[in-house]
Amino acid sequence: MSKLWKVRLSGKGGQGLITASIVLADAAIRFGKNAVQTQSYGPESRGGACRGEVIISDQNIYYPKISHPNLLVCMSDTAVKTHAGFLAGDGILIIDETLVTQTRPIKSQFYKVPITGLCREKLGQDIYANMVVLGAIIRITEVVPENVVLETFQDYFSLEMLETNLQAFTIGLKAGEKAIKRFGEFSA
Amino acid sequence: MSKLWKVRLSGKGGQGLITASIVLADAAIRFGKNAVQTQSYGPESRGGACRGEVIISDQNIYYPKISHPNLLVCMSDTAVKTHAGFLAGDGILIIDETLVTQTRPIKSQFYKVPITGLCREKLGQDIYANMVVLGAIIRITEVVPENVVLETFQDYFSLEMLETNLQAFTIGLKAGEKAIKRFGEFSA
Amino acid sequence: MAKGKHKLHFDREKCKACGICIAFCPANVFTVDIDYCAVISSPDKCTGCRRCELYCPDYCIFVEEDYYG
Amino acid sequence: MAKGKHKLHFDREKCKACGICIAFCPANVFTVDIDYCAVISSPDKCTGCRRCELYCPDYCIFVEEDYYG
Amino acid sequence: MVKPKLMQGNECCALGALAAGVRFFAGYPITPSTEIAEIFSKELPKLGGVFMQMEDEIASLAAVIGASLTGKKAITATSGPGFSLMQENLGFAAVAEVPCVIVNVMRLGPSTGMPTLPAQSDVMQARWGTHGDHSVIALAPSSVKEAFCLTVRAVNLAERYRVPVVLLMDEVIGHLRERVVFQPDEKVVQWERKQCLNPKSSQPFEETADGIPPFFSFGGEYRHHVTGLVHDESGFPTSQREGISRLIRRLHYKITQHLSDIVQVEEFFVDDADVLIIAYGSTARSAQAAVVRAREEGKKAGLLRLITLWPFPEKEVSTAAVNKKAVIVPEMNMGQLALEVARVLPDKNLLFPINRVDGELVTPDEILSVMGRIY
Amino acid sequence: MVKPKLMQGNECCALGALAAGVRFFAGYPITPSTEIAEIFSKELPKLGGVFMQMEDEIASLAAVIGASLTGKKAITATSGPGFSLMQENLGFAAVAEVPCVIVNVMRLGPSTGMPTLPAQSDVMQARWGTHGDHSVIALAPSSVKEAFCLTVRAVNLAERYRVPVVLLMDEVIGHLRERVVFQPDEKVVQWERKQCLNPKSSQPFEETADGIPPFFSFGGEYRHHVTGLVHDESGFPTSQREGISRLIRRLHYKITQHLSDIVQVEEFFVDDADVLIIAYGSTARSAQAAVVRAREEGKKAGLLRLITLWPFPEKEVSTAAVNKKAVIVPEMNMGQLALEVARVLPDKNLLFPINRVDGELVTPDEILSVMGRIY
Amino acid sequence: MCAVYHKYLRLDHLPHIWCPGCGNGIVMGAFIRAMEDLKYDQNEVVVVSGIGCSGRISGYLDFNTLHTTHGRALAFATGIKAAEPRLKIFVFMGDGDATAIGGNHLIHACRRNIDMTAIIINNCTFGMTGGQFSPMTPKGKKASTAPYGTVERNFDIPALAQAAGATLVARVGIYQVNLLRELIVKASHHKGFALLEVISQCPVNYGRRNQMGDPAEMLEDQKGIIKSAGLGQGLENYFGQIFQSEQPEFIEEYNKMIVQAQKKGGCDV
Amino acid sequence: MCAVYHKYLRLDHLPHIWCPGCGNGIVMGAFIRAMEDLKYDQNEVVVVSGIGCSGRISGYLDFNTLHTTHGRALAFATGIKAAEPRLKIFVFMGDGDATAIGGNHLIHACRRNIDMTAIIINNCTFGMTGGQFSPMTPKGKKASTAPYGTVERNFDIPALAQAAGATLVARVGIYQVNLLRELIVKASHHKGFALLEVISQCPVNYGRRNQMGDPAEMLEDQKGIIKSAGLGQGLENYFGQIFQSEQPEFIEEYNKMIVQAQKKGGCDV
Ligand SMILES: Cc1ncc(C[n+]2csc(CCOP(=O)(O)OP(=O)(O)O)c2C)c(N)n1
Ligand SMILES: Cc1ncc(C[n+]2csc(CCOP(=O)(O)OP(=O)(O)O)c2C)c(N)n1
Ligand code: SF4
Ligand code: SF4
Ligand code: SF4
Ligand code: SF4
Ligand code: SF4
Ligand code: SF4
Ligand SMILES: [Mg+2]
Ligand SMILES: [Mg+2]
Repeated sequence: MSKLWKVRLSGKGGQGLITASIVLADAAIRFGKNAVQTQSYGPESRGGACRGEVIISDQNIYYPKISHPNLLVCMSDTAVKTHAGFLAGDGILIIDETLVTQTRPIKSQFYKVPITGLCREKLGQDIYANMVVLGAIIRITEVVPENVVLETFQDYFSLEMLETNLQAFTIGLKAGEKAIKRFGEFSA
Repeated sequence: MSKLWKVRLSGKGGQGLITASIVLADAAIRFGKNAVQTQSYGPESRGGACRGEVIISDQNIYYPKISHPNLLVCMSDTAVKTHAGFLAGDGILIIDETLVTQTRPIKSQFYKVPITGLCREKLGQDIYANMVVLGAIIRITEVVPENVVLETFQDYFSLEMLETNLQAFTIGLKAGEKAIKRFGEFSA
Repeated sequence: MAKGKHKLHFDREKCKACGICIAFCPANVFTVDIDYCAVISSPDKCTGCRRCELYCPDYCIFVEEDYYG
Repeated sequence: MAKGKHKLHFDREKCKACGICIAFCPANVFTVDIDYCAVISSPDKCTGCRRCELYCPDYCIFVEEDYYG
Repeated sequence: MVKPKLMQGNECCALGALAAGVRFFAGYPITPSTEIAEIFSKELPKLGGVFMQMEDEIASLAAVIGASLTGKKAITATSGPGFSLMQENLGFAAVAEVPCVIVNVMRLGPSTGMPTLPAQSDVMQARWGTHGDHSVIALAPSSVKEAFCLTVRAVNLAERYRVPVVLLMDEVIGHLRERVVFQPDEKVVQWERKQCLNPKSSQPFEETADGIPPFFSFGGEYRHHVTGLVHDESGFPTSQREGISRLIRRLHYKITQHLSDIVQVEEFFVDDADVLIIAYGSTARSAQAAVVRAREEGKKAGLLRLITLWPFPEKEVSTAAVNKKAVIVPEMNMGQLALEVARVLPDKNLLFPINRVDGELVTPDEILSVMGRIY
Repeated sequence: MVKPKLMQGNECCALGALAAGVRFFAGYPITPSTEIAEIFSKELPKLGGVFMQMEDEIASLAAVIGASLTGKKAITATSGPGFSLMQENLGFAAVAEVPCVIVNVMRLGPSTGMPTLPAQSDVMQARWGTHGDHSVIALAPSSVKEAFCLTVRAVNLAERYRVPVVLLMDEVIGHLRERVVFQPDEKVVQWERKQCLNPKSSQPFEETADGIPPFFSFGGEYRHHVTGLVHDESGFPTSQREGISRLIRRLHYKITQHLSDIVQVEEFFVDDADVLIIAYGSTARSAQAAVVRAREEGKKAGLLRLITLWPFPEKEVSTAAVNKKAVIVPEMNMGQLALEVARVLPDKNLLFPINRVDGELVTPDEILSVMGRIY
Repeated sequence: MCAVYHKYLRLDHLPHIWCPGCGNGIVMGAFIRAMEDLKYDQNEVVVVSGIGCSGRISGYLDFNTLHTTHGRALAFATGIKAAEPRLKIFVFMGDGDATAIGGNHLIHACRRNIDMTAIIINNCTFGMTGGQFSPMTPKGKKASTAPYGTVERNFDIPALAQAAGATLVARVGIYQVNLLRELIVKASHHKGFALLEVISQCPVNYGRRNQMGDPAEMLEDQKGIIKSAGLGQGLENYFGQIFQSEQPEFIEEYNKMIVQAQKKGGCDV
Repeated sequence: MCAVYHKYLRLDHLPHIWCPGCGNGIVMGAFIRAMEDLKYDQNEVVVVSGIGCSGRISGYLDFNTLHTTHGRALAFATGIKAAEPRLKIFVFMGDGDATAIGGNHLIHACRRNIDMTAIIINNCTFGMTGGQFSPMTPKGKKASTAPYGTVERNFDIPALAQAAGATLVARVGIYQVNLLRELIVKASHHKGFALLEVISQCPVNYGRRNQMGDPAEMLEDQKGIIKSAGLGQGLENYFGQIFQSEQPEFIEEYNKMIVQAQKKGGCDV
């Protein structure tokens, strides 16, 4: 029986984290896992606190919410403030180095990825940051094989959008790679 | 302890029977009795089945409805058909001879009064028939003294209307008188 | 073909005594009975204008045209 | 009395990077920073028309008139 | 003694409201409540008050809430269909804690039903008609005089607890005319809203000891914000979990904390009774008649008359039911308050509901006949 | 096996309706139900069906009823505030016996409340929200797949019993995405309305053996009259006492007579359980998780999951409760269905409600901790 | 009663509940005669009505008939028409029904220009509930809730409907029975939402309270009523005049959209 | 932020929840500047709003503020004004709020001509719920519930309001910020019901779906939007133009009635 993943992607409305969580859940299901995805957001249609969550398991998933994620991605300072404390003891924390000012390790498994920065730099726009996140997650956790994620992309993006999202995903994979290498620096 | 009266005035909407029942109840209260008045009518604003009911008592009146009246006035054929069967054994039945085709005695105490006919004949209009009814009732039952009823009139009719209503009431008193005299004819 | 007379059909049962036909008949065909219901008193005066039929809210009156009976 | 200059006050905290002031300023006073927020790049070009202030949906900009500072 | 008068339930309801200080009415005509509006239309202008006939019942309750926010005592009156339409705004009054009274003169049937016939079928609706968790008080008069007194009380409770209060009058009481006596020493006591005295130290939706926040009125000295969104003590929307829970719970506790002030019942030969009738509104009169007749026949019957229907007089009902051989609940519906009684009774087999849904008042005979079967 | 899919509760609800044969939707957008309307707006035109966005929720249910009268299967979807506005017309559907489904994706609070947060606080409203006595069926899905199946079932029940059926979905289920598998042999069974075959020998509101009158459709071969007034078997208004009573009672009996067809519950380790949890909707999932963990710890916990909420599964609840040491009822409200459970339980002291009203799902931990305290 | 009445009336439900001299009967008579002209299959006609005295009309007419909730007739009718476009729809409403509680559905039916004929029987009062004032009670008139005379202004119904988007609007009095019949025919032939305001009379709950004489007198007085009921915004005082325009009709537009949608490919259910 | 903002905004509740480039902020700015001109005592002003993005405006403004139920703002406001006529009332509604669910209260407020200023922020969509079409979404535009483009016609709000009885009506775009400010002042000085339709923008849920460019582009495009939003019944295309008439105002008429009633003698309570 493989690992039970409780993934929380947290940040602000408009960052596309809910979409990222949906793609992740879908990929997990294609990969033969069980998965549930939930989300929560405020009344603001942009910029308010927002999160997407995914549980991935081989078992039935009854309770669909996550109290203590074992993989937390934070894409804003507020997200770190709100959620970092709930990370499970052995949990992984990934922060967007570009947006989060708190970049000192606060958990044993602490990965810094300049998600939004890379996205801007390589793709000229922030809006693909969510797929960069996804790439980083996949590389760091290997919860779902890359090719299954790529397959999943077909269903979520129109032909025009597919290309750039794939690029973003690849950027994320590489960034994840790098983060793993840098991981030593921070390990407590 | 004086008699418990359960009075039902039945006929059609537009005949003013509800008003008559209200005036009767009010007069009874002025006379120091206890009284409740209820009514029932159909969706038709004119011409539908309609009734006004009054209970007059020296006691508390809890249940305010009447199942078996001991004084029933019927101002239409339908009223006779619907209500005559419910008259209490010792009850009094008064019918409007003008409007009711069934004029053969159907109860021991059976009074025929040409209410609407008299009203038309003497006052040129039907709309005062309700006060003719009231006059007849008062004379036949003596449930409330005449003068108390007359006093009550002041509160219910504007100065213009008072006169004719008083006339109608007096016509009713006389007609009641006459009906009592004719009563012998019908007694079973 | 010669035009027949107008025959007035009237249903006393349905009449609610509103007085409209009486007031509206240009030929004074109607009077009232003791219940204020309409009564066709002068059928011969009828011009066949059908106002009584069209305005009667209770469809008591029907003006039959070209009646040869 | 001589008219003073226009002084632009800008609150970066509040800016939501909508781009309106940038597009609407007739004098090209603004550019954007890395977050696409407005930046007052050429304050001296400002004509004091107040378009930026009036159209900014987040009240980030205030054009102080007659500023002698 | 003051001269007794023949008065109607609906009339007494309107006059009670005026006596309680109501100076604003907004409504939309509907049988069998219309007389209430008609009386207000005549009397309010004389008192300098406002009578408004709105475009519908939704607008009516909205206007009443608006008026109440300025500090005026305000009321509306309707019947089933209109009451259904008022549900959303009733929830607004509950969550924004705006005092107001809604008179529902109950008629028969869902939808248009039977407009002129009586029923008691909106009892559960008064409690549960709007979405979300909320608190509400509902009272049911059994006599014309009580229509006056309970309207006064409804207004007072609304003001004191900052809640919508529903006066559930059935058509029988609404249209009943009977002898009403006002004693010369009878005074109408008016309860006033707790006012905000110092906006520095108090907040418009604050968690006070008694659960009731002080009232800030529009046009008064302090400005504040009123919303139908879940809000914090200052009145502004919140999405803080504790804040949300605190508000929803307080809306309940501010009522349940004060049951002794709110709940009223009347006992009629209850103590030594073997058979207990629990009734309200006009059916309670049938029950009274039945008790009197049963006692005449030597049967120990008693009546617990519920004056407050919501919050449900749980304690009073269970206490009164102790050692009774049977509990009869006559209602002009398919059995609504009987469900609550069943919940509270230790043994459900003791419960005998009597239900009429034909537009006739349950008769004393029916009650006596059920009593005869069980006792 | 068919490929499993990630699907959302709201999505499955809309697709279930289409699979059940629904070809008419009228609604007004409201969080958190809007996805349902959005899917219909996309899919219905493809199927030649009708999607209408009406001016408000009152009009939405009115249009749905109108469409249903032509024989089409019709549905609407809303949340609390809209559901409150629909109450009058819901009563119309009940009394005129017009099949229709109302999906209420429940959110928190009265009035505007907390539009994006889940609750289960319209449970009582689904039963009692409209005035007058009426019948209604309400179902609550606990999973995304069940959102599909129960929508099909809601449509079927509406058609078979000629009643408004309320699908009470909470926001957690409505917005949840999870793995859904449709087996290749899985068929969607459609129940059809009993049709009038011979208007000479049958009447549109007649008292049949099963309580359900045959349906005459507008634009069909027979003309008839439909009214919200109390009517006789021919459909025309009546004020005959027996006729009135007969209609109102039949509206009840046509449901209560068929409980075995309508009521569904699911047992999860109930038989040997010492502690019984009774739950529905998303809280039932927390309960399942709690049962699994309790069993792991050797505690005999079980869950009775209510799928049908109304008519209340009285028999099933009382049977399941026999010999249990405690009954826990977790809800995202102040305790609504717990009141019904209390009514049915022989001993109210066994009842332990767990209530959350902060927009969070009750957690398995909370249930386990209550369990720990009592067992 | 002539044959046409026999054909279109449910004779076993007569006499109707309306008071002596009530305008509702006159409107229903004109409607029946318009049906004679239109010659529709009765099974293909739906008559929808609201709640009020006027709302009772649906019970007497031998078509598919629907007596809805107060004010909602047009919303129910919209559902019927959209679900089964071949049906011919006639919607009867009282002035209270259509312009007080039902005002929103009225303007939206106008805006959608959905193909049906709506008839507002404007007797200037809430007849059924006993004569409270309605949005159409002329200012200053007495009503059971306006003992001192009403203070509110009125709608000019055709002007309102036209501004809301109705593509055929007219006002006619019951006095003009033949014109009424013609307008019903014309409205039904019109493609789009057609609205007729029929000035009617409630001798019992409105006329009597305002000393307007007997039903015949009220009938004669109609022109005056129409004048005072107008808001004076240009459209007032037209009496039988009719405004008609051609605009996209809802069902037609919807069907075009269906064609569009179906091109895009099937649903996966 | 200049002093006037400090005075009239509840600074501790900012930043507002509106998206970047949302028109609501621009309208609120103009309103604040109009308040500067009007110089009312803040305690004597009530701002009422409906539900929607635009409805959130009441929370940010430092007056007596009321955030009502969806569509009912004018009905709540009517109660406030009638109960306390000295208060100055401003009512903000979205296009969905005012013309979809709230249409009936809108036309009745117009008819009563009750003294208040209503502002409809028309962004052509239901912004808050994610961009469904509203009665004001121009035909053919896409919306989350109109994936193939909308098929329904729109209201011409000023024309509708005028026909319903409003005595001051105008349409203005947020582009015309200064005119908007002036019109608010003028509307508030007007005795009677004043209605301003403000053409605004929802770049996120409407603009993006319809490829209308960034907020600045949308702002520039305003005149076009106004054109297509008109029903073409004469009043279209006026942009800042204002129609004003004098008619009896509700509160004044009611007060006259009170005088009348009080002459008739007291109530016996
Ligand atoms: C929701 C609701 N509110 C109120 C009523 C009561 N009611 C019945 S008919 C009516 C008004 C009737 O006036 P109108 O529509 O002009 O019809 P009329 O009787 O004059 O023909 C009212 C207010 C109702 N049935 N439903
Ligand atoms: C009774 C009810 N129905 C539906 C909703 C959901 N809802 C909230 S805002 C809104 C529409 C918003 O559109 P609009 O009024 O144009 O305001 P905007 O967000 O565009 O400013 C809707 C449908 C609600 N809150 N209440
Ligand atoms: S048809 Fe004309 S003339 Fe003849 S009776 Fe009728 S109204 Fe009179
Ligand atoms: S118009 Fe008709 S109802 Fe009226 S009096 Fe003449 S026949 Fe009778
Ligand atoms: S207009 Fe305002 S919010 Fe927009 S970019 Fe400029 S300063 Fe920022
Ligand atoms: S005031 Fe005018 S010129 Fe100056 S920065 Fe603003 S927009 Fe540009
Ligand atoms: S009350 Fe008026 S509208 Fe109603 S039936 Fe009588 S006359 Fe006609
Ligand atoms: S969704 Fe649209 S209307 Fe709402 S805040 Fe965002 S841009 Fe403004
Ligand atoms: Mg009318
Ligand atoms: Mg909008």
